[in-house]
Amino acid sequence: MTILSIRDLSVNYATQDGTVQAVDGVSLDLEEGQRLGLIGESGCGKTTLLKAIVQVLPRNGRIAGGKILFKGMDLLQLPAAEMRQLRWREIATIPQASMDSLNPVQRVGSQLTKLLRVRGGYSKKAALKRAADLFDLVGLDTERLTHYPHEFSGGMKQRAVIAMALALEPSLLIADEPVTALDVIVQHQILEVLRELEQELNLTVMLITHDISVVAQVCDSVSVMYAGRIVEQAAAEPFFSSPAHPYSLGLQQAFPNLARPRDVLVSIEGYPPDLREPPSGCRFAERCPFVQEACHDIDPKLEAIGDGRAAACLRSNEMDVLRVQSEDPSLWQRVEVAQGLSLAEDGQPPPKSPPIAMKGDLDAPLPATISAETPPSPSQWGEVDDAPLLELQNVSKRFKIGGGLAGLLRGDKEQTVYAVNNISFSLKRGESLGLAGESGCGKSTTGKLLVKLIDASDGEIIFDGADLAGMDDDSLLTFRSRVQLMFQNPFEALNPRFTLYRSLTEPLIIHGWKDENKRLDRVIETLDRVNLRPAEVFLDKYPHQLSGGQLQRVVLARALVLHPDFLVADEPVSMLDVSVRAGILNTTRRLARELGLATVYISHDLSLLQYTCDRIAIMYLGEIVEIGPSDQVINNPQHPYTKALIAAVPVPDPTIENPPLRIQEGIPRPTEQFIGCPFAQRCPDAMEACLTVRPPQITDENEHTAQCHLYGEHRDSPKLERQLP
Amino acid sequence: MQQDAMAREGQSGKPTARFRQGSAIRQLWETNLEVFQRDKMALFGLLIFAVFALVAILAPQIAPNDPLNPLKNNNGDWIKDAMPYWLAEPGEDEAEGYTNTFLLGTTNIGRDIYSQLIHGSRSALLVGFSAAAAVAVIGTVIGLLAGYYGGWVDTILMRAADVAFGIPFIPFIIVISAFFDPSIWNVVIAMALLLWRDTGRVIRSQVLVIKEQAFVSAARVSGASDLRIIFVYIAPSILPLSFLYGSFAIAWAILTEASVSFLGFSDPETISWGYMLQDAFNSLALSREAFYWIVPPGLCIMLTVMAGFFIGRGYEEVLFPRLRRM
Amino acid sequence: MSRKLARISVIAALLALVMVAIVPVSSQDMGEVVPPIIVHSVTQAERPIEYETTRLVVENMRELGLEVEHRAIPWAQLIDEIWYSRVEGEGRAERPFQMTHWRMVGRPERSDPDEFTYNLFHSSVRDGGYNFVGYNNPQYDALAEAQRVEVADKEARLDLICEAQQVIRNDMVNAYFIHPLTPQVVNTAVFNPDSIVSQAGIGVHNFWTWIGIEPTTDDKTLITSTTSFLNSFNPLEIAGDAPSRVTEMTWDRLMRINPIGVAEPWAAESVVWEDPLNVVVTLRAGMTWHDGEAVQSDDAAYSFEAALAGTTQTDEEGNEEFRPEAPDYHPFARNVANIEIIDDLSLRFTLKTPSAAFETSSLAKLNLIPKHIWEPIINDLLTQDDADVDSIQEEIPIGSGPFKYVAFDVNEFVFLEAFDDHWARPKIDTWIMNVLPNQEATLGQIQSGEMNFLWEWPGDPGVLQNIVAENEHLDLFSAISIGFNYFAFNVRYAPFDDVTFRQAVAHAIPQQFIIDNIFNGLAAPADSFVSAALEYWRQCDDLPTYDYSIEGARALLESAGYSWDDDGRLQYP
Amino acid sequence: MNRGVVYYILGRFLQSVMVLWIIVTLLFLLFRLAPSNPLASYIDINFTKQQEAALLARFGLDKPLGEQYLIYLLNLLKLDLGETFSYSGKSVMDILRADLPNTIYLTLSSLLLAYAVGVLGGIAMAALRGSAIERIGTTFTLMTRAAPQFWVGMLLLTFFAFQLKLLPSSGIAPAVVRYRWETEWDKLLSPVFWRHMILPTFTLALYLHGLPLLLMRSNMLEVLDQDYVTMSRLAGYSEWRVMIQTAARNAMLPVLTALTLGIGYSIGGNVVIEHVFSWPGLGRTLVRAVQQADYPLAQGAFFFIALIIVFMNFIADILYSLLDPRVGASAQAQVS
Repeated sequence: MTILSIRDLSVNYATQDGTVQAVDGVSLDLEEGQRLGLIGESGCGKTTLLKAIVQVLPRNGRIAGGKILFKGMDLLQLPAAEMRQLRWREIATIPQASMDSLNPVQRVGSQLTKLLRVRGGYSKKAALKRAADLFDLVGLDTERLTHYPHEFSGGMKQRAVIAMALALEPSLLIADEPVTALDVIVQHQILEVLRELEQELNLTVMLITHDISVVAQVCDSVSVMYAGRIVEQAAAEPFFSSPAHPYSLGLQQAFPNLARPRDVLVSIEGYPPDLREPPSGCRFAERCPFVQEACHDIDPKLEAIGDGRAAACLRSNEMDVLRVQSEDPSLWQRVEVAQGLSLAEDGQPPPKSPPIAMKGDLDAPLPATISAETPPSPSQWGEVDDAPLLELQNVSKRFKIGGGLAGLLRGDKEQTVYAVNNISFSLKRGESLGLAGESGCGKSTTGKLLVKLIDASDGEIIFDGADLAGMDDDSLLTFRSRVQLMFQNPFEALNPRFTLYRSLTEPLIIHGWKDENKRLDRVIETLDRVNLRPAEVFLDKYPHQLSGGQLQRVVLARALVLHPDFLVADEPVSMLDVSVRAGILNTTRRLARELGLATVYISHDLSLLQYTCDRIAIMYLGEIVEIGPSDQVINNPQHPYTKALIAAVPVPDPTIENPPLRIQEGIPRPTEQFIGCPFAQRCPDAMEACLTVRPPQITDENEHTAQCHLYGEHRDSPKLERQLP
Repeated sequence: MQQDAMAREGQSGKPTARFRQGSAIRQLWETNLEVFQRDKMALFGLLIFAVFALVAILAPQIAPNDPLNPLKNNNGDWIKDAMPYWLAEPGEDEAEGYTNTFLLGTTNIGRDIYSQLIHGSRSALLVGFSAAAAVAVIGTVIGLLAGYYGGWVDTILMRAADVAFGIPFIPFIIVISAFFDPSIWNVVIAMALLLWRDTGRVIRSQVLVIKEQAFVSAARVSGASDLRIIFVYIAPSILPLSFLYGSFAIAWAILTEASVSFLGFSDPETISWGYMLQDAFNSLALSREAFYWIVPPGLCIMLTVMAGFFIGRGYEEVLFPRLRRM
Repeated sequence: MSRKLARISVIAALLALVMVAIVPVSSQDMGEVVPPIIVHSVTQAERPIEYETTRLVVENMRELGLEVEHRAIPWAQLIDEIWYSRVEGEGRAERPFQMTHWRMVGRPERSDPDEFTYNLFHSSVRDGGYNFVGYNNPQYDALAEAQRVEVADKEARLDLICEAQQVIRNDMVNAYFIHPLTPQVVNTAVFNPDSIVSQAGIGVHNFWTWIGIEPTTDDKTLITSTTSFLNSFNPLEIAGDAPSRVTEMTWDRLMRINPIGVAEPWAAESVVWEDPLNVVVTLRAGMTWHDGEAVQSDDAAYSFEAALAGTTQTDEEGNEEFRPEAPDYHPFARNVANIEIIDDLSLRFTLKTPSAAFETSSLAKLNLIPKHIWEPIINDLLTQDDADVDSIQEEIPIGSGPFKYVAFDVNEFVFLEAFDDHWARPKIDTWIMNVLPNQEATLGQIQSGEMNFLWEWPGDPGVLQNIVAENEHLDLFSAISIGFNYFAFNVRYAPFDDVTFRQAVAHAIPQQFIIDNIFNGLAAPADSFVSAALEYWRQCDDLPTYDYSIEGARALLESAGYSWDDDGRLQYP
Repeated sequence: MNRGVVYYILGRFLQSVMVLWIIVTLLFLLFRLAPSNPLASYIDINFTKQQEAALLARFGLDKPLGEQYLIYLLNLLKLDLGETFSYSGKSVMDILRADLPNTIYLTLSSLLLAYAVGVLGGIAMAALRGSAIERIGTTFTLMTRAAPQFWVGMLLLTFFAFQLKLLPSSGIAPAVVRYRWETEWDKLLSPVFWRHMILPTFTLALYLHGLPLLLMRSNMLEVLDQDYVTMSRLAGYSEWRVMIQTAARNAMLPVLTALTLGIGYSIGGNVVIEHVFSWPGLGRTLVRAVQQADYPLAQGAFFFIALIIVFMNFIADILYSLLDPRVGASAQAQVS
């Protein structure tokens, strides 16, 4: 029977500058036992929908119309008190970013028991018992009941929240981005838990996420939301095999897929329409590669298109054809168009980006060398030699935390953190290397070391023959002009008080470009390179006026404006919506190729690295446990940790079952030096030797190195007994 | 071809004239504007200050009488304890041999309270603003240094702040004032010596945050010097904070000056509202029920102090928008 | 602030001078401009009256073409800049003081003119003593010494005193302006007004009132207050005004100054002069100390011996120096050469030199102290070289006076009870003095009845008059005081070393105006250090007067050769 | 209580001691710089240079500075603050021992009142945000914060004491009552004392409640849109529970730290309030000691006031560390 059925629900937010129709006439049904995945990029209204259902909308939000029927009763008519009773008894919700959903000053256990006693009417004893059971259920140690949230790792918190959500045996569970911002392995395990619980408790689940691969893992049906509307509804299988809406198409094409890697990912450029005055026509038309004149006028309704599927697209009947076309990435490629382009001095609105012009841009010839009047930059782009541009030899970085007088007074005891532990690798011009690993594995620290934001404690980093350690001011300045860093969070990476022009000229000013005009030329040239055109439109903007994708391009531009020959990209797209990620990656990749730029990508997402990098290095507790050519590392992983990582990556395809993940949770804090293998504690195939002997580095013919005993002389040392999840 | 065209267009004329640098100062200015546009109360506060400032500047012109010299009647005697003309019984003044034109009456030795009130605004604003400036500047510099350089610089400065927090404020000023010749500047000095602590701490923590932000590392990666980073990247973002604490400091300064003068540690030659209250208190205005003497100075102090608060809160609302909830 | 201003103006003045010097077209013969003068007074917060007076006078002095700064500082600091800054170089302040508002309070022992006559102006007390103005006049010294020894003939002494007053008045050493009429408010609803005694030059808050005042209700408690601390209750220390009120009640004296200002036997039954150097004192029979011990002649003797006790030390320069253990009382006993105990109740004092003031300023001054308590203390003190009686405070002091201590808290209050075994037991049972610096509070309490005898009033007298007018249960008593407020000139240095100049300044003091406007009439004009209250000692032919007149002052200056420059600044002859 | 917290408290204690030491040192220097003569209050007709020298010796003012400093520290450890200049035979401690309790009673009672009202009021304001009540309430609070305390005190005094004659105008009790008090307990048990305490306490609290109230309000507003609050809403707790149990508890923490400031200002305020109500406390003694140039006394009073502040700060810190489990966990720094 239908548990939840929403009938053209509309929700508005009143803001200083107009009413935002966050949710606009959404209808959907949820059958008992169904597991619905609600997909959509940020700002598409999925979270609002959730808040509307449980009626915890912020003050400025109000439900403009529609019904929400839960087990037959209309929640909107329900008095507040009864509604409250319903929450978590009937409808349990796992809020977004449940990292911070636990009261920091209360023991997790008592939060759980309080919930049980206040809302569930349990007795003290019963509550305690139940709490313990729940912790078991979600795979948490019962002694953790007495711990405070800050003593939990991200994954544990998430489990705890799930436990609380299930405490009152609800019939409907709505999870909002349950695994975002978690490490792959944890992510995988949480999804496991969810899956099991679904089976055990026969839950009805509505899972809200931007990550179709998560949906592929957990859900049996899918709804795609775009700009406050539902644009496609389908069962999982057909949806993934044959999406029926251009947006869905785009999403799938945009997703890197370890199982079936593609050479070019598509990016749905542009950004959702302004929901304060939504376009009269199809809301996706702006970004749709198959857009027709009609799309701009006619607003397509969500219509059934056979076998229980529905889509809101004028051309849904020609879908099969379009699906084939959509395989060509260049179709999706287009120039970034500035928001409110009317600011441009010509006052003409931008051309609605005719496809032809765009195709041209993709492989538009770029100036091979820099025009004569620009001062000779230390490197000449394009030239490629085999001498390693960058070389690391046994580099280590240790931090002391706490200690010292201040520390003593603050009450911290001193500790040493071995962030990076004796790593070595080298990088040629034009080569790209990926650093992967769970958070805390030291990859970002390595990044900082490479650009000399911090200095190594041991070992030497040689850049183009010069040691980073002993650099005088001049050579340091030169170094600064040749090595650049691209940041994770584009919203922080630019000075909010500077116009883009200022941000982009800063490096030039610092490096002594006196001539204003030359600087301007360089800036414009660079903006062109990163597909921000026409550049002039962007120069006057402040960061907050741009979309995340555009910002990240600006960040890239700033990195390139000095024509560096080495670029470190730290999680370049993790903060961006899937739809635009590929755009950034493609541009970076293209430029790297064209400019012979050596690149280091830092990311927790293997599929992404596989897509962008020639080689991949896997880091664990500050050490490189495996390094080699991408395809080798991905398809023929040697180190157990690598295997685990790969196994954990969700595949955006319900048909492909992930291999079982045989690994313990929880990274030990990198505050101790290991005699043996740092991974031994968690390793599924750990042997006695692993605890006592440092593992050897085994390299095969195609320079694929793994640091593991399984392949060294200790390969026969007895296995440790240890049960695995 | 296309972008070449644009490049050429870029060179023609004065390109930079067309592209705003978004300089720190201008940003600052805009923030300040924003404060007063967004928050009517802050604007009100500014207005109050403006009015008092005007009064202070024009004091000699506005004030009908000399604030210090007692007024004399026809017999040359002092016009003591005259009620405000709107309170006094008519005819009384003729009997006493003067015409009562005193808006707020006279003191027990015949000084014109209204004129004193007007002149009082001078020292109030003088103390208020100079102290505020001192506090804000010192606090900001210390906060910047401690926050940006960290390490022992930080340790030392912050311990100093702890000490400053341990020193009782008003008593300290009393001692200072007693040791040096009584003067409103003692208050300013003492405040400069102690009150930087609040500003310093907050600014430090703010610097710590900003310093970690990517755009700062970006600047460093592209080779910006420490000074450049401090002044071009960090300072502009925290200056509004200094204003915030500055405007609170104005309030504190005025209040403190009042308290200190009230305790009789101020220079009797410079009229201040606190001094007036002290005078009233010691001349037993309370028993005289001379509210026309007691109330006005208090109100003026309250008003100016509130003005400081309003402006401060205005900055808070802009700087910490989460408070912007009404 | 004001100081800064002064400095700036000085510099300005100097610059101006230079200009004038350079420009040949300068005025007539030019003496040097009288340099800026600083006039001291306490702050307004401490004593509004004194501050306002000084302010007024400074205003007037400016009329004379003088550059004058009014420097108002707390009493403690004033002591420094006046008392300890008399002479160039030795001062604690940058330079010696020039002119200051000062005041002498009335104390019973001052009912004899001797103390003021001698201590204020005798050259021997110029460096350390009360003659801080530095008056040095051999002729006057002679007078002062003479009146001291003129015991027998009161008439003759009167002549001497009068002459002394004449000299001082002529030399205008101190510009006297008023004797305050110390105002006191009594709650006549609880006390019989007729039982209140007014003592010449002291007022109604005196010993005689304390023992004589009749409560009209069952609550026989007198509650008064003081604005100053009750620093200590020590029979061998003069701690201050308020404490001395208390000590005089709790420790008896051989003689006491009676309401008309003459010493009469008190604890002594009789005081008989055998000759100018020998006097026999006989104690009343049956007196006891508060602890029950009998009061005997050896106690009386010891009271003087204690005051005389001391050690002789030699300082680094090697000169001998006698250090009394009771520095405050030593001077009053100094003149005693020998004490002879005749029997349990009688003893004989032998003096070094004849002294007219011996009865008033010794017999009526020194407290009788119980030997059995103080002998050990003094002996102990004699062994220590850096402590004197000032460091002693008994838990519950023991005296033989009509009141005895019950409890006290130096910061807060003193609580006395009538001593039932005293031959002149007071009519009230309890005598309480609260420390109440806050005048508003004082007024509040006297009106509400929390306090029923207000004796100390530093504030605006006008207020008291209003209060009394409003509450019919309150009556205002006031008596002209022995004490006086005046302006003291440092006669050591220019310009105050010139009599004419001093006289001119005296002319610039609007005596009557001050009395009318600042004291609300509660003051009498003063023209001498001997108060009109001491009628006998004022039977002299008129002293020179200095009426308030700026013109007069200017004329006087002009006649003495002073001149004014183009900017109207006074110049030396 | 985890080890972190123990470390934390230990550290805090060390810090407090250090701060105190520095303050004490500054105090010493400050009073040695005093322009006017320490013996001013000893003025006497027949004083001679030798006697002055003797006095200087008696107060140890003749020794070299360093030696004086050491003696000073040692004595301080024995809580021996020397002799006063203006009360013969009284040691500074004698005087202050009487004042200290009074000041503490006044401070504590007013702080408690202020923070009780402030916190509750803050919650209310946050709950009522946007309403007219809130606007009026906050404005009123701002006014009480902006008005000079002594002025408010004066007005209250005239009204309640002089006009209505409801409450006593000054002091802690008439001597008739007080001379019977043997111990502190007698004082605390005497209703008269409490009646005298009402006005000053109220005045002080009126001024002090502003800080916690405004702070609590803004913290609540901040906390209210934290995820864990949303969570407890989602969990279907009643609004009251959400407000009080979840939000308020978290919002309280910063208010606690503000207590630090609160105390600072309160003690500072005491000076003035004690002056207005002639409350026999440290503040009043300090003012009068300074006026009388009784430096040992002033120094002592100042020292005790500072001592109270530092101590209270220490307490506040500990309270904080006990209420917020995260404190002391800072040792577990995050690395990425």
